[in-house]
Amino acid sequence: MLTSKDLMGTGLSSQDFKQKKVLVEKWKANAKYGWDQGIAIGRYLRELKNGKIIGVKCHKCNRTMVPPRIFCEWCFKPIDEWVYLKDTGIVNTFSLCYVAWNMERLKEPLIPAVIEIDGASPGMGIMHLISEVDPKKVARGMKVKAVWKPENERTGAITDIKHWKPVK
Amino acid sequence: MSDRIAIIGIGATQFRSISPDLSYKELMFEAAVKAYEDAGINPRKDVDVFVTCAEDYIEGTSIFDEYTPDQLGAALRPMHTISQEGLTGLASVYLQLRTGEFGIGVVEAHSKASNMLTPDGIAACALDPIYNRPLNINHHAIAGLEMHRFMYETGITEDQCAKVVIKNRKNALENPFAAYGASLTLKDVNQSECVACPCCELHIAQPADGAVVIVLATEAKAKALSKKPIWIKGIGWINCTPTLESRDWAKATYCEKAAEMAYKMAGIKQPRKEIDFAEVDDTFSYKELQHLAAMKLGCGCEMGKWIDNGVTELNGEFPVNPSGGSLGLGHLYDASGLARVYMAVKQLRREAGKLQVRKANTALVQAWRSLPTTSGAVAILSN
Amino acid sequence: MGKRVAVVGAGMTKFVRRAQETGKELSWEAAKAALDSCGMTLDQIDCVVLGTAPDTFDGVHMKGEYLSDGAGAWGKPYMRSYVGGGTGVFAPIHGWYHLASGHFDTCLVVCEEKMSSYQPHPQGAFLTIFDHTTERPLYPNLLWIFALEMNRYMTTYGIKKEDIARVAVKNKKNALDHPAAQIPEQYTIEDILNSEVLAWPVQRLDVSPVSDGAVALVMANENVARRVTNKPVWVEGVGWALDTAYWTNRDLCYPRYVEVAARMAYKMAGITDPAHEIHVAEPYDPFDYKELHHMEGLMLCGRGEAPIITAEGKTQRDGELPICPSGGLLGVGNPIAAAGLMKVAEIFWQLRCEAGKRQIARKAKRGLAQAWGDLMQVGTVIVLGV
Amino acid sequence: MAFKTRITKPAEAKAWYGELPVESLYTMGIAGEKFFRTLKDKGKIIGAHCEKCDYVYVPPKMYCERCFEKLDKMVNIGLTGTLTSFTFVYVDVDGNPLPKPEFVGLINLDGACTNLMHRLGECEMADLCIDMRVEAVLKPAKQRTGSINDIKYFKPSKKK
Repeated sequence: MLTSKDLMGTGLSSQDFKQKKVLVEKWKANAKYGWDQGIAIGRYLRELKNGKIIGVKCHKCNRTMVPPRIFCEWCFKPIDEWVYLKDTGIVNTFSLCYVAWNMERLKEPLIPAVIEIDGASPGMGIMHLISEVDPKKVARGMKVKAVWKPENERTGAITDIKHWKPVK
Repeated sequence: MSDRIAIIGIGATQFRSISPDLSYKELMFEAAVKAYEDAGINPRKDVDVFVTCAEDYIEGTSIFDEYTPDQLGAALRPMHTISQEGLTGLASVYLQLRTGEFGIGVVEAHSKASNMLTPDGIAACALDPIYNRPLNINHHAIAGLEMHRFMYETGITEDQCAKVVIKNRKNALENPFAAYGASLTLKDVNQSECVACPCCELHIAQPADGAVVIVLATEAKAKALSKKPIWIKGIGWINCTPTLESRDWAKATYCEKAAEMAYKMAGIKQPRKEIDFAEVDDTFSYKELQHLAAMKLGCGCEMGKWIDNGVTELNGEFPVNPSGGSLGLGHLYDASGLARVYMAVKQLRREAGKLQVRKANTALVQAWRSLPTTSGAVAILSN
Repeated sequence: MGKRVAVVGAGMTKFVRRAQETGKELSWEAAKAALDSCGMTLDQIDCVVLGTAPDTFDGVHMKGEYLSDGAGAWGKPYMRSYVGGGTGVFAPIHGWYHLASGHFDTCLVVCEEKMSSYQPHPQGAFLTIFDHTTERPLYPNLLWIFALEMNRYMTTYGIKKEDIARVAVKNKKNALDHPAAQIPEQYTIEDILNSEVLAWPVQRLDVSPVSDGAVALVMANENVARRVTNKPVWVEGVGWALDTAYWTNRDLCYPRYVEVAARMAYKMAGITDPAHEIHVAEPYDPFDYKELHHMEGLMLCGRGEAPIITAEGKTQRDGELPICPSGGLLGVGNPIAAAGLMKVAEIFWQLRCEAGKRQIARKAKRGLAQAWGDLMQVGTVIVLGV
Repeated sequence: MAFKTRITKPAEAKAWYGELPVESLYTMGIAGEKFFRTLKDKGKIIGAHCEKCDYVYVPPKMYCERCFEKLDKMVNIGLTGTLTSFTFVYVDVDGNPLPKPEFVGLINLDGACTNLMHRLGECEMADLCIDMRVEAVLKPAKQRTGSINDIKYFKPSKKK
């Protein structure tokens, strides 16, 4: 039987570190990458630069998918077709997030969402941010539209879409 | 329990110093498609278990496991990652099939080495963070220290190590998969830029991109599906200590113990006589000799004589790395072991073309996880 | 299913916010405790498997190699398996196939996590679990996907936050009886609902803490198991499944990967009616709604019904189907991989009636532990029985 | 069939750039805390002795990796030892060329069963040979922080 007296494990408080009660070593990793975009994501980003969202279609299962991939993961075969999608969609699910990625507190919430893209098969969404909206009014099923960066600021990145905003 | 396990399909991309036209997913997909076609199977229906071998820092993604299933046909199927050498991944599929619960298993490993912009900075993160890393010494120092001690204890010379490089890169000239085929002289190798003396640039396998997929099956499945099953007669995998302080510095003990395990399983008592050729780790020139010695193919100094006398040449009595090894193919990180399996299977099936060795019935395949580890695996394959 | 395999020993460290021990030392403490618990020594161990989640937490590349000596792998066959958060329950599955293959008699299974090394806050490590090209540029954090999934789950089935908060209350209270627990506490539903909003609908007390800790099991084949203990706990079934990485293409309201994994394990165990044939369960509860979500995936109740049986008190320690009697990740703490293995250890103790104050009221002959991981993607399930 | 079409224009073969942002704070651990405290405060190197295996670990471990017994018996190790191996490294930790090579050695400290990797100093390339005697040069007490770098380097011992 597990009893507290046999348990090992030495807990420290943040004070122990601040007051230098324990010795420490630090390291910042030098870990940089240039990930090859490849055929599918390369095209996706090039099209984003053009202000378009592109997906792919598998004729076997008849799914239109986004983000694009060169294979259909369910049929395990190459995809058959590139398909331009609309830059509108509906909110599949969302959150009102008050902390940044590094846990810093935010005053105004970020609104991450899974957005089902019009023109893709039902349920085919991408993760992005919603803005220009009263956070209280965001709801599942809400219709949204991409707000693009000006053409000359687009770089071929998911952030070429600044965010999504509601359409009435 | 199922007794014998065979390799029934192999697939690999070519190995190249860069592969900018394909994402890692696409690279994996290419190798997988080839392997499944080779095995004559549909992964969505026929494969019971999948394993991929990957490390987060090498991929640049935490929990890289997430991104592995789709391109292998493994979505919503039993699949897991082994953060280990590809050959150890092969062992993991081998064990799964041996339980008798599964019929066909797949192991994948790949390298997008070129996507690491700071490979040395990344390798530094593998060193102990309190005893070694704060010294701020390049990790190749470990190879320099080991090579020096190995030469000191065995009497092996720098020239003999250089001859390993010459042999392997020459073999690679005939291998369409290889990235680093070359015709080199002793002078070329010995006068290449010094990295960590006595280990100079050409003594070190240069990185390459590529993916390898291997399909394994139980005996019943293998006999039904394959005309040329290659049997896994023995397999062993061992870790020694990860701490630089308490490891061996001349001997590859991990390799010795893994070989003992594999030999025991395969019933091999006289490896030199019972094995026809070997594909062994040569991520550093001296490692080929050190590993051969560890696997009881002869003592260290004897391995020096072997290389002098051409015993391990393609047409020698005991060909070693006829594929070109990592020095010739390129260093594929954790895919290295599976690349060697791929090349050994080609030999055992007599499909190795110009690289075909005369006698190819039993192969020895060995892998090491490279710096700074003492972790490796050994497999005995037979046709 | 291959050779019969049993769990014969278990041990763990305390779960703490910041451990002084290195990851190696934590691993050793747990492994040593597990060996001691069944009177075994390292030379009786044939092979070692290790589970640990992202290397970025400990800040060591090839963390499996780094931890190996602490896990008892010196000179032994050793593998590190990795399925993100699902790793903790996968590790004993990994051990199972080592032994069921007939190649080994004994296996030491060790799971470790030292999240506190990551600066300034361990949550930051989760940025890099997202796709580097299509998602990371948006600077997502881990809470996003949980919040997105929780919201989808709630809106699909019309579940209220107070129904979910009951899980946090129950588990944190259960943990009061766990000697290794990091944040046991007696809360009310209102406390949970009034806690700081992090990423609505996720609030501070819906979430398990970050922790350092390690857990280990000793597993053995039938011959050895019967020799070293008169109370072996048998592995009756195992299952695992990894769903597509394209998580935004899936409906997050239901964890189908858990169902696939559970079906595999149930088939192996000969279970046809899990709600009645499983007597105690430790589904993965890094967030309170996850326990409910996973109960449904495990088919311990119908879809959308987990909040109902929770409200009825069936999942309490004295209920018909005790869920997370350990206190779970919400109460004991969440050193990722170690937390999953803690759940397996809890089922081991429960089935041997060695859980002390945590011992459930009903007689249990069969229990289950489950973990989840990656991008809402992995299900790992182990069914144990006596 | 793997691909129906591939990239055919070099300009379309692009990479996306990023990093793993990992900043870590490592505790020294139970054994490490003792080792570094002793090094910092007393200028001494200690090891851990496993009586069962008769093996001395330097730096100490909390446990014996061979037999798994707890090691709490610390032993004092001198500052002198023998050079097991050495190398000259021409690149820095990130792989950039160094203006002059760094001398790195493996030191078997007297009384230890293990080899410590550290820098070598106060010597020329030609001075070094395997099995030669070396000794640790510590930083002055005030500059020591409790780090492996509290040992500045090892230097060849003067011949007697």
